[in-house]
Amino acid sequence: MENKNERRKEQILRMSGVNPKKCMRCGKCSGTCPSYDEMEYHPHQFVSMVESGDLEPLMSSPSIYKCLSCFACVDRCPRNVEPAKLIEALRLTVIREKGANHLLADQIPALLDEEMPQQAIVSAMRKYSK
Amino acid sequence: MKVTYFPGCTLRTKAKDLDLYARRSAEALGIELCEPKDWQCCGGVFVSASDEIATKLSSVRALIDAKEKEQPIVTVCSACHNVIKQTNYAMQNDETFASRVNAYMAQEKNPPLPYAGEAEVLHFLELIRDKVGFDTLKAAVKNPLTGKKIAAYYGCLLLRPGKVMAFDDVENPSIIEDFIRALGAEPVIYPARNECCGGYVALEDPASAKKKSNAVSDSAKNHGAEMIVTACPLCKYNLVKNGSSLPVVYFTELLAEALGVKEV
Amino acid sequence: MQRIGVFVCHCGTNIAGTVDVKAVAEALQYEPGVVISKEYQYMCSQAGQDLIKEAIKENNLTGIVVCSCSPRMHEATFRKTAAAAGLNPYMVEIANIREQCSWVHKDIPTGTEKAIILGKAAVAKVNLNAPLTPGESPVTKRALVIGGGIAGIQTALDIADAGFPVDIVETKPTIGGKMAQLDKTFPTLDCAACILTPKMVDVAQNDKVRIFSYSEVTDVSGFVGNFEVTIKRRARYVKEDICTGCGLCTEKCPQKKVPNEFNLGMDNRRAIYIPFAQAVPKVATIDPDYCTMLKSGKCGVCSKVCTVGAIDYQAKDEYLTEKYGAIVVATGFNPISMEKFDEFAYSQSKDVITSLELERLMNAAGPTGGTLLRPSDGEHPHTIVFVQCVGSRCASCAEKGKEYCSKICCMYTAKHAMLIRDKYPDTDVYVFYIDVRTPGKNFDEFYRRAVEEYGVHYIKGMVGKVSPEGNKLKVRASDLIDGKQLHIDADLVVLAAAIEPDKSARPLATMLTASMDTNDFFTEAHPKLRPVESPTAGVFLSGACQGPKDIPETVSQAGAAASKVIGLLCKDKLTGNPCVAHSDEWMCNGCSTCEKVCPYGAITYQDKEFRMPDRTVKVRRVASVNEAVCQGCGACTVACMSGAMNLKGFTNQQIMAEVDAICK
Amino acid sequence: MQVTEYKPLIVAFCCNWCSYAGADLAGNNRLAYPADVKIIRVPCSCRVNPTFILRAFQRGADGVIICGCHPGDCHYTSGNYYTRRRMALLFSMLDYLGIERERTRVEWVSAAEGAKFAATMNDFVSTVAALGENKRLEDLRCKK
Repeated sequence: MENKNERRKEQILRMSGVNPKKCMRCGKCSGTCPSYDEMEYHPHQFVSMVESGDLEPLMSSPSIYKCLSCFACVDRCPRNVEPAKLIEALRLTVIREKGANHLLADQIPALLDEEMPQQAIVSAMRKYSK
Repeated sequence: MKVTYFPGCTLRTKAKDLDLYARRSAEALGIELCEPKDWQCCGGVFVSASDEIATKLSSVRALIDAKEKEQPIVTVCSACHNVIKQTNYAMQNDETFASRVNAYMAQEKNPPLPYAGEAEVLHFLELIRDKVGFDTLKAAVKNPLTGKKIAAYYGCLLLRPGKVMAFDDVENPSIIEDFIRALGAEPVIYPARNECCGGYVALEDPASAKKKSNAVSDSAKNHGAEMIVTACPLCKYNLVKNGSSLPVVYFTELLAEALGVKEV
Repeated sequence: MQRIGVFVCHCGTNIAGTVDVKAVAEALQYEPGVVISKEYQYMCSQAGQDLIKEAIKENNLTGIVVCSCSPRMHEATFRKTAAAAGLNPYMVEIANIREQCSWVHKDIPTGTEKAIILGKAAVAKVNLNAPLTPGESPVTKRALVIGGGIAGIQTALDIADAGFPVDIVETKPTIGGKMAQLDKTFPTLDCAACILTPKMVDVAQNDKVRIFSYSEVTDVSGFVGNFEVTIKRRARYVKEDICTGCGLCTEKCPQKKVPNEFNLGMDNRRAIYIPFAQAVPKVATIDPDYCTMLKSGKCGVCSKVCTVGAIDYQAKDEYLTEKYGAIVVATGFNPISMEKFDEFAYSQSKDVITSLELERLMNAAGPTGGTLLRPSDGEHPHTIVFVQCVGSRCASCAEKGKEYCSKICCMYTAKHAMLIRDKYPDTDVYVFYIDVRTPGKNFDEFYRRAVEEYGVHYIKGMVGKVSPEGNKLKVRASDLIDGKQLHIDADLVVLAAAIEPDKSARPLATMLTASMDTNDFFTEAHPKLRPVESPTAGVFLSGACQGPKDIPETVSQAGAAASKVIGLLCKDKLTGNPCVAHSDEWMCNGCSTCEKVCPYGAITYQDKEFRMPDRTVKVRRVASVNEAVCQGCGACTVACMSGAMNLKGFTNQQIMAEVDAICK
Repeated sequence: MQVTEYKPLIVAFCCNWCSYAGADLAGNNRLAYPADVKIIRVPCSCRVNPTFILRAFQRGADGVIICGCHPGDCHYTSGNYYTRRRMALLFSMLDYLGIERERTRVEWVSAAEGAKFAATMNDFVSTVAALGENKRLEDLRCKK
């Protein structure tokens, strides 16, 4: 179990290219995050929890779907840690591992309206499905 | 001037205006837009994980097309621009990624030469700023939009990640403001112009998206703007759907109007 | 052929325990050049040294090898012994058979065998030794201090106090530096001007000190004890010796719209100005970028109102060249530009200011007369947010800001917060911090007072974005302890900008051949043991040019630099290290490679005439080493392609001989 | 023919300010390393001319190690950077000549790293010993 978690952490770090050890715990990512209030775990917690191998709570939290991928935390981080890439890597890990597509194609029509651009649908499929 | 023009899927459907006015304006400015043959959707979002290959191949194909024609590749949609530019950056800077992509490309029917990010990726606004020049644009304006107070809405995709996009100052950009000035209107600077509209969660969490969109349109309104201009169909959709009190238009529409080519 | 004596030390049992010293002495006896070989209990003792001295005299020795402890231990001792017996001290070589032999090996055969080899290597080397005499150079008994802030002022005063003349070169029209702009100082809260200006007056009145204000160093040549420095005195268009500093011209000048740099552009001054009331020298200066008379020849008001005729529109820059024995760099610091941190909206709102700007806004002589008012509308701010570490502690790959901690911000922010809460108790003050760093006497107590007695809200977290909305600054920040995102409507946001070395430091370092780190701070000769000396002999460091520092640290470093200067200037002559590089001019081809690798700028080139075998004269460019500057690292000897460059005391031949002896 | 245990011959160039002092400290702390290592003191690692190393190999040395101050700590500010670059070139040439890459080494040892000095030497000696005698450049005419 331990080993699986370690491997998973390594995989997440490799995919994202993030080195959480660079973080100096300033919290600027969470200070800047527009989705802070929607999240259970916040960007700075993603960084420190991945670093300590505490992946399960993050992977089962809806927080991973609340990130807007706006990259404000990436640009404003004074240590170049790139929390958004870490969150994305966690989300992909969940989707890939569990085969659990967060969004299924047949769910989409119900969510659509006349005006919604393709972009939203395509990117949602990309972000939330395998 | 000839450029490779990547319209993107949204411009063919919901954002036909964005495309149409871009074409008319380009013609008025003496730019020939050459569409790559059989281009495919960029995917709408750049998946930052470095082991995601397949989703980025369509961008690479478009980039290779531009490289072969020795033209810059130009987009008007913020999302397409973001995806193509980030893909190009990864091709330049991530060797492992690039070699895997090239291995895929070698399987194509007429395999191209290995690609290493040689093409120049420009947003239509950058094309105007860097290749045409705002002074030239100003001189070409037939119907100056005098007196209009316009808020530029950058959103995320044009600017971030700043190191990759290298579009403008991430926190204090000026390109769209300069564009607005060149068209004879008055830009309104407001702090939410580089904040996210929540576009990517429009499906997932409409309430969250509404909150973000309203913050943007309210900020623009509070600073005295009469309309919001954007380059992104998703931003426009979000702002309008969530009840922006200001009209939201594409920059190409303003451009076509000022150049006198909106109605033909 | 040398006549060499070998002296093997037992060092009690330290060596003799694992090395058969008798066998070593015997083995070395038959080495080339060796005429006598002895062993003794303790060579470093008086009796041992006497034994060496006698042997030198009796056998007319020309060189000796001592097989003993590390040369780092007793090389100096045995050199003195040799000198006392009339032998050149550089004819001594040590074979390290204790630290690098007997102490690290266990059995006697191994230890003895190695000791013999080490002894043979030393003998082989000494066979090629030549007597060396350290060079001497005179010392010019005058010091130059570059920079007239508190660091420069203190250094100059201390040097002058010891009786040596000092010149201060300051680029601004007045000395005083950053400290003159400060309001109060931590942790005592005395007023900065009250403790600085008396020192400025002292320095002005000291007849040992000359102040070249509005001037800069443009060229440095020479070396320790003998620097020649060119100083550019910029034209101030006011005769410094005549102007009385009455200030009439500064009131009458019609050009009123010049941003006042002393108040960081928050108000305006005239084109002719005196930076502040206590300026030293207290004379006016005309700003040529704004003066209508200088630009278009139309005006002349200042000249008309000046009662002593001090105005001179025809003035030109002047250059003067002076000789100095020592140079002190005290070029100080500046806050970094906030351009790359516009998430804090510094360029978008006048009410987002830096801490230095806040100092001026709180200072009685500042643009608001000491009342804290918002720059945008002159209103009293009720909610103030301080942001710490703006541009400090940034990862280098983030490509903005500085990697280091700027050190002074935690304390001055506590001071600001405290002063504001004291003067305006109706104000809410928030400080967003990553860490509060308060190492220093009474520093943490000071910070705790800000929290406990003055009720400053310290929040662990960082501000993510400042949005100017209406007349408020919407601050979005994280509170990491409470685990929430805060939204504060602030009236004023104060950024603790990182500090960086002054821009003049880099070109100055090049002129001085003094080394700098990647952040453009001057490097000290040794980070612990020689903190106020530059690795370049005769160049000393004072204040923030070496690294971020507060005032007490700056003053103590300034005093330390002064004492080093005094120690140097007290000497009539400087003795150098004789183990320096030397170029064989017949072999040198003047390629400049050695000059490029020399970290000290000790190598120069000159055209020399060579008398050829066929009696013709050939002129060739050849390298020449300044022995007073060379530190003897040997980088040039390896870089030299023609093999002309060699290092005395460690010649190619000597080291080769050691290699051969070891590999026999 | 008598068979003796193979003892490699190692020449170590140590800079005066850091590594030589580090070697002294190893001695002070009685940290043993093989007597096969013979140290030559140089003012700075940048004083080591590549010809010294070639000479050592020619004379039968089995391994040569150059020790200097850690990057950034050079007493002469930049000497060890020169060493690093020069030795990289020399080592690639030696490689070309067929001298095993493991026979040469550059190590940074500070004056405080007695233990590191001893450990480095132990490791280097066993590495070189494993390679056996160096015959590629040895010139018997140099042996007296």
